[in-house]
Amino acid sequence: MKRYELIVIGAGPAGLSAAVEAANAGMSVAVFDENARPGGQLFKQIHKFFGSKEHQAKIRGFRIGQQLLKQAEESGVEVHLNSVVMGIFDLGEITVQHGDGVCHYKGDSILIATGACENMVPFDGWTLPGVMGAGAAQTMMNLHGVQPGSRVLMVGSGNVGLVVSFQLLQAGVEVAAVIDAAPQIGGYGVHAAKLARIGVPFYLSHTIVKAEGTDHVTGAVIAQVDESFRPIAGTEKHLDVDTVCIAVGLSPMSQLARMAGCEMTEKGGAVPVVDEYGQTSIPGLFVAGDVGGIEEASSAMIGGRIAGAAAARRSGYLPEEEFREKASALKASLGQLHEGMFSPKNKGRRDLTVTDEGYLLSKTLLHHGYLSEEEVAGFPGAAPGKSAGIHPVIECTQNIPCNPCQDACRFGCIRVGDHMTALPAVAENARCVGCGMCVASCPGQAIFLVNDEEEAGTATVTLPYEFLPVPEKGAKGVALGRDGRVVCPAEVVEAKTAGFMDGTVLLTMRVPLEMSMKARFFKTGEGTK
Amino acid sequence: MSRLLDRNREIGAFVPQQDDDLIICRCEEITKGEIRRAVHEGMWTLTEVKRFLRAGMGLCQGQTCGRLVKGIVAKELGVRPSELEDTTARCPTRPVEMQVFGNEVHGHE
Amino acid sequence: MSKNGEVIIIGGGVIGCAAAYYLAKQGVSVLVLEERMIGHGGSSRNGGGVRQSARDVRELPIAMYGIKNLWPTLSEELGVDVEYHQDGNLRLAKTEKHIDILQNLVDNSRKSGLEVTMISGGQARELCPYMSEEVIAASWCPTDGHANPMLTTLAYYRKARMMGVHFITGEKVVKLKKAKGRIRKVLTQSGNVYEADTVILAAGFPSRAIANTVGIDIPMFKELNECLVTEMQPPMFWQMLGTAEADFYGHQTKHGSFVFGGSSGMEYYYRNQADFAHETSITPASVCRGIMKYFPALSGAKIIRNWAGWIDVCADRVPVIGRVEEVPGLILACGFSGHGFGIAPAVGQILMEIVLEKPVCVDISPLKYDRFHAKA
Amino acid sequence: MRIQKHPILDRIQKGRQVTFSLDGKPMQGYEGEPIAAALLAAGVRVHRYTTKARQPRGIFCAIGRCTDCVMVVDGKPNVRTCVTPLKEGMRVQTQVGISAKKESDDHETI
Repeated sequence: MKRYELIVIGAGPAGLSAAVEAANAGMSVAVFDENARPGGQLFKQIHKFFGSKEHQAKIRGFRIGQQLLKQAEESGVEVHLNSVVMGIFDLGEITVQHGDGVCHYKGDSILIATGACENMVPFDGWTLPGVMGAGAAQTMMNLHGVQPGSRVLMVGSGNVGLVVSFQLLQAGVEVAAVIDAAPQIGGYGVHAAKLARIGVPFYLSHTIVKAEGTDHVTGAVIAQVDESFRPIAGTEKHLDVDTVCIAVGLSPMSQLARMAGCEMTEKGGAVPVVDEYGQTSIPGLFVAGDVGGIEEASSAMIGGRIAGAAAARRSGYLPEEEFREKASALKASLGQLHEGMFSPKNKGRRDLTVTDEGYLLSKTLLHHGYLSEEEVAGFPGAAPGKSAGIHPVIECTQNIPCNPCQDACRFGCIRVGDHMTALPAVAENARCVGCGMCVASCPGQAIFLVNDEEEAGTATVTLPYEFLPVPEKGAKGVALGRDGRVVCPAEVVEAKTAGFMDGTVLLTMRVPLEMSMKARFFKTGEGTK
Repeated sequence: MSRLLDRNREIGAFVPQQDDDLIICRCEEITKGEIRRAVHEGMWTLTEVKRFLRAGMGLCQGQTCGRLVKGIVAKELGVRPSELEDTTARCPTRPVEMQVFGNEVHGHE
Repeated sequence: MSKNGEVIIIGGGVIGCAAAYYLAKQGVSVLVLEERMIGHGGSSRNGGGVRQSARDVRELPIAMYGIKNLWPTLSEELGVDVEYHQDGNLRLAKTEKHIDILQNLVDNSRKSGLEVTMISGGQARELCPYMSEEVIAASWCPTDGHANPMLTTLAYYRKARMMGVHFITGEKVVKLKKAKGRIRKVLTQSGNVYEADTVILAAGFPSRAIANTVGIDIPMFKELNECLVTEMQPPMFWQMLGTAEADFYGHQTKHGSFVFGGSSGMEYYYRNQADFAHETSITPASVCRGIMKYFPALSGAKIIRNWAGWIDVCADRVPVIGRVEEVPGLILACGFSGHGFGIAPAVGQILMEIVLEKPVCVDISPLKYDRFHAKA
Repeated sequence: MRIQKHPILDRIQKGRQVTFSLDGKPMQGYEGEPIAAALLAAGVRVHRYTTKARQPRGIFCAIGRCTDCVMVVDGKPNVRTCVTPLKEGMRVQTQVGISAKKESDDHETI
C-alpha cells in the first residue's frame, strides 16, 4: 500500500499551508481534495484580506490561493484533485475515490482540513429552487462566472452575508436587502458600510417568513421579529427577488474526525478535541482550519502551518527546539488575529458598547450599516482638524485585526500601533500628498481622501471603486451618502488604478464643498431618489 | 459513553405548531412535525429519530439537516443541542457507485 | 426491599424490547436497562432477514412460529409499519459445491416441516429477472421474507413504552448480584442499583461478561459484521437473498434502497476489538464485487453508507435462550450468532412465557445454556 | 446569466463551448464547468422534482454536499450536477423521483 509521511485531506488554506510546512521540513506529503480545483474557499474570495503584512493583508483571497499552490508545487507536495476521501480507518489508512476506482493509502500522520459547510435555516419555501447558500451563490459567480440570479435577498449579516452581498453587486446582481434576526449587524462594520453606501438596505431584527413561487423563487416575505425571534404579525414586507441567499453561519465538516473515532467537543458544531498544535485524541491525527472550529482563512493558514510543523516534529524532521521556536512564532501571529472585539472569544457578543480605546461604538453602523456623519467625526481616523488640505478620512470604527493603512502611508500619517486591532488614527499635522495608497490598501474600503477646495466652493472626494463600468473622467452623476441616498450632483475628475491595486480604482469626484464629509459613493447619471 | 436518559421523564404532550409541515430533511422529505412527534413517541436520541423517520438517512446522509434535526429534538426534550450525541459518521463521505467502490486499484500513478 | 419492577431486562435491542412488550401486554411491570440507546447493537445493524430457510434445526421452530403467528400482524399490532415483506427467500448457488450445501440445508429443513425446495438457475431468474447467469441453482422458500430491523426494534420499544414499560438508556450494567440464592440486584456503571425477582439478560456479546459476574459463562465471541446501503432504486424485487456460503445477503427495502451484508473472509482476524464497531476499509468493496456478480444491474447504484456491528457468535452458532438453573430468576437470551432479528418476535413471546411459567410455544430445550461440551 | 466581464476577475476562464441536451433540447455550455453552472447560465432553475411531494429543487449548496441538485445524466439518476463537469453531448434530464422526466411530460419538447 502506498504510504506517505503526511496525508492531508482538503486542499484549502489550512491543508495546503500544512502540506507546504511539512514538505519544506522534508516530509513526503500528499494532499487529497474532492474538488476539481484546489484552494478550498480561497478561490471564491475575491476581496482583499484583513490582517497585517505577515498575514498577507490587502491581498485578495484567490491570489493567496495561487501563491499557496505555487508553494505547494515548489515544495514537492503531491496534490490529488477530484479525489474523494471516502473513509478513514484504523492505523492511519484512508480510502480515496478517484475516477472509476478506489485507492487505499496510509499516512504516518494524517491531517484533516475539510473546512466547513454552510448552516441552513428552514422557512416556508426554503426548498424552492432559487433559495441557496450564500456560498453556493459565491461559487457560481466567482468560480464559474454565472450570476446566481438577478435580484437577491441576503439572509444573514455576518461577514459571509456582507462579503457575498458585495460580490453579488460586483457580479452585476442586485441585492434587494440584507436581513438578520439579530438586532445588530454581525459582521465587520466596514463590510456593511460598503453595501449601505451603494444603497443596499439592512433590516435588522427581521427574518424571512416565506420564499414565494411555485417552481422557483419569485419573491420573498420578510417580517420583524420579537425578542424570541418570532415574526410579529403585521410587519410583513414583500420583496421582489428571484434568489434568496442564506448566510447564517458555518459548521465544521468533521465527519472524518468522528469516523476516525476522535474525542469530540462542541464549538459551533462537533469538533475534535485537540492539543495546542492541532493533534486530536488519536496520536498522529491532526486537524487544522474550520474543521476544528470556524474562523477565517488567515487563521486557517497559520493553524495549518502549526499542525504541519507538529507532524514534521512527530516524524523526526523538525528538532524539538526548532519546532518550539517556529510554533511559538506562528502562535504569536495567530494571537494577533485573535484580538479585538471580533475575536473568537467574543463570538456572538452583542453587549459591547465601546471600542478597546473607549470610543462609543456607532449605533447606526450596527443597526443600519453606515456611520452617521456626527459619529464619524468622533473617531481618530476622521476627527475634524486632523489635517488641512487633502487628507485621509478613515471610517474604520471597530477593533478589527488589520493594519495595511499604517504601512501604506510613507509619510507616517496613519498610525495603528503595535496592536493590529487598534483603531487607525490620522496624525495631527499629517503631511498628505494625496497619493491614495491608503485608500487602495484598505481591505475594508473605509478610507477616503477629502480635499476641500475652499476658494472654488467645491471639494474632491477619492473613494475606492470596484465595479464595472468604471466612470470616466468628466462623467456626471450623483454622489451618494453613507446611507446610499443621493446627497448632491457630482462629477468624476479622475479614475486611476495600477497593477498593485489589483482591480481597485481610485475614483475622485468633485462635489460641493459642504458635501465633502457626506459624499461617499458615485453613481453615473441623474439619481432621482 | 451515552448520557443517562430516563425515558419516563415527563416532556409534556405533543402540541401542534404552525410550522409543523416545514420540510427539515430535504432528501427524505421529513417535516418538523414528524420529528417533534417522534420525540414524543420516545425517540430521544438523534440516531433513533433517524432510524424511525429516515431523517438524515437519504442521499446526503444528514449533512444538511443534521444540525436542524438536532435543534428540534433538543428543544422538544428541553436540553441543549450539544447534549445530544451526533449520529455515527460512516464511510463513504459521498455517494459512490458500486462498480467504483468495488474497483480497488493500487496507487495514483 | 426496594424493587424496580417484576422483571428487569438488560439490553434495549430487538429481543429486549419485544420481551418487554409481550410482558407488558400480560400486565407485568418491566424495567429495561440499555447501555447505549434503543436498538444500538445488532438489532439495527443487520440485513433484515425474516427467514426460516438455512436455519439450524434447533432454532427453526422458533422462526416458523414467528412467521406463522407474529410477523404477519406485527405492523398492525405495534402501530408502526415495520415493512414486513413475505415474498420468499432465494439462496443462491454458483458452483456444484454450493448446490451440495443448499441441498443439505433443504433436506434438513424439510424434515422439520418447512416448505423449501431446490430450483434451477432459470427458475430463480423467473422469480428475480435481475439475477445473472452465474446463478446455477437456488433454494427457494416462499414463506420467508424481510422487514426493517430498525423500525421493528423501535416499534416494539415505542409500544412497550406506551404501555408503561420503564426504559433507561445510557445505563451500562456491570454486575449482577444474588440474594438468598436468587438473582436480585443489577448494578450499573453509573452507580445505580436496581432490583427485581427476574432478570432477562439480552445484551448481545456483553451478556457474557455480565453473566460471568454470577458465575455463568456462555461460550461466544464477537465478530464484525458489515452492511452497506444503496441510494433509492426503482422497485426491482422483493425477495430476501442469500448465498450458499452466506457470504452475502440482502434485499430491497420499502424505501427503494438496497441493504446488503457480507463478508470479506477476514472477519476472524479483525484486529480492532474496541467497543465501537468501525467499518473496515476492505469488506464493503468485496461485498460490492460479490453483489455485481449476482446482480450486474446494480453496478451503477451508489453506495451511500456502510455500517458495522458486532455479532455475538455462540460456539455452536445458535442462541442461548432459557432459565439458568444455577441462578434462579436469571433468564438468558443472547448469542444469536447473527440471525436473531427474524426470530425476535417469537423469542420475545417465549421470554414472556418463561417469565410467567406458561407453556412455551416451541421446544427451546436444545438452546439451554449448559448444552456446551468438549468433544468426546 | 453569465458574467461577461468582472471588475476583479476580468474574464472568467472557460473551456471550449460544447453542446449538451436538457430533456431532449439542445443547450450550450462550456466544457468542464459544472452541469449546474451551465444550466443556471441558461436560466434553468429546476433540476428535479422530489419523490414524495413532487416538489421542485435546484442548486442549494453548490459544493456536492447536499445532493439537492441531482439530475439524470447520461441515463444515471442522482448525479450531483454542481460537481459533475459538463462534457460534449451529455444527456441531462430533469429528475422526477429517481427517474428521468418523461419527454411527454414536457410540452415544449418537439
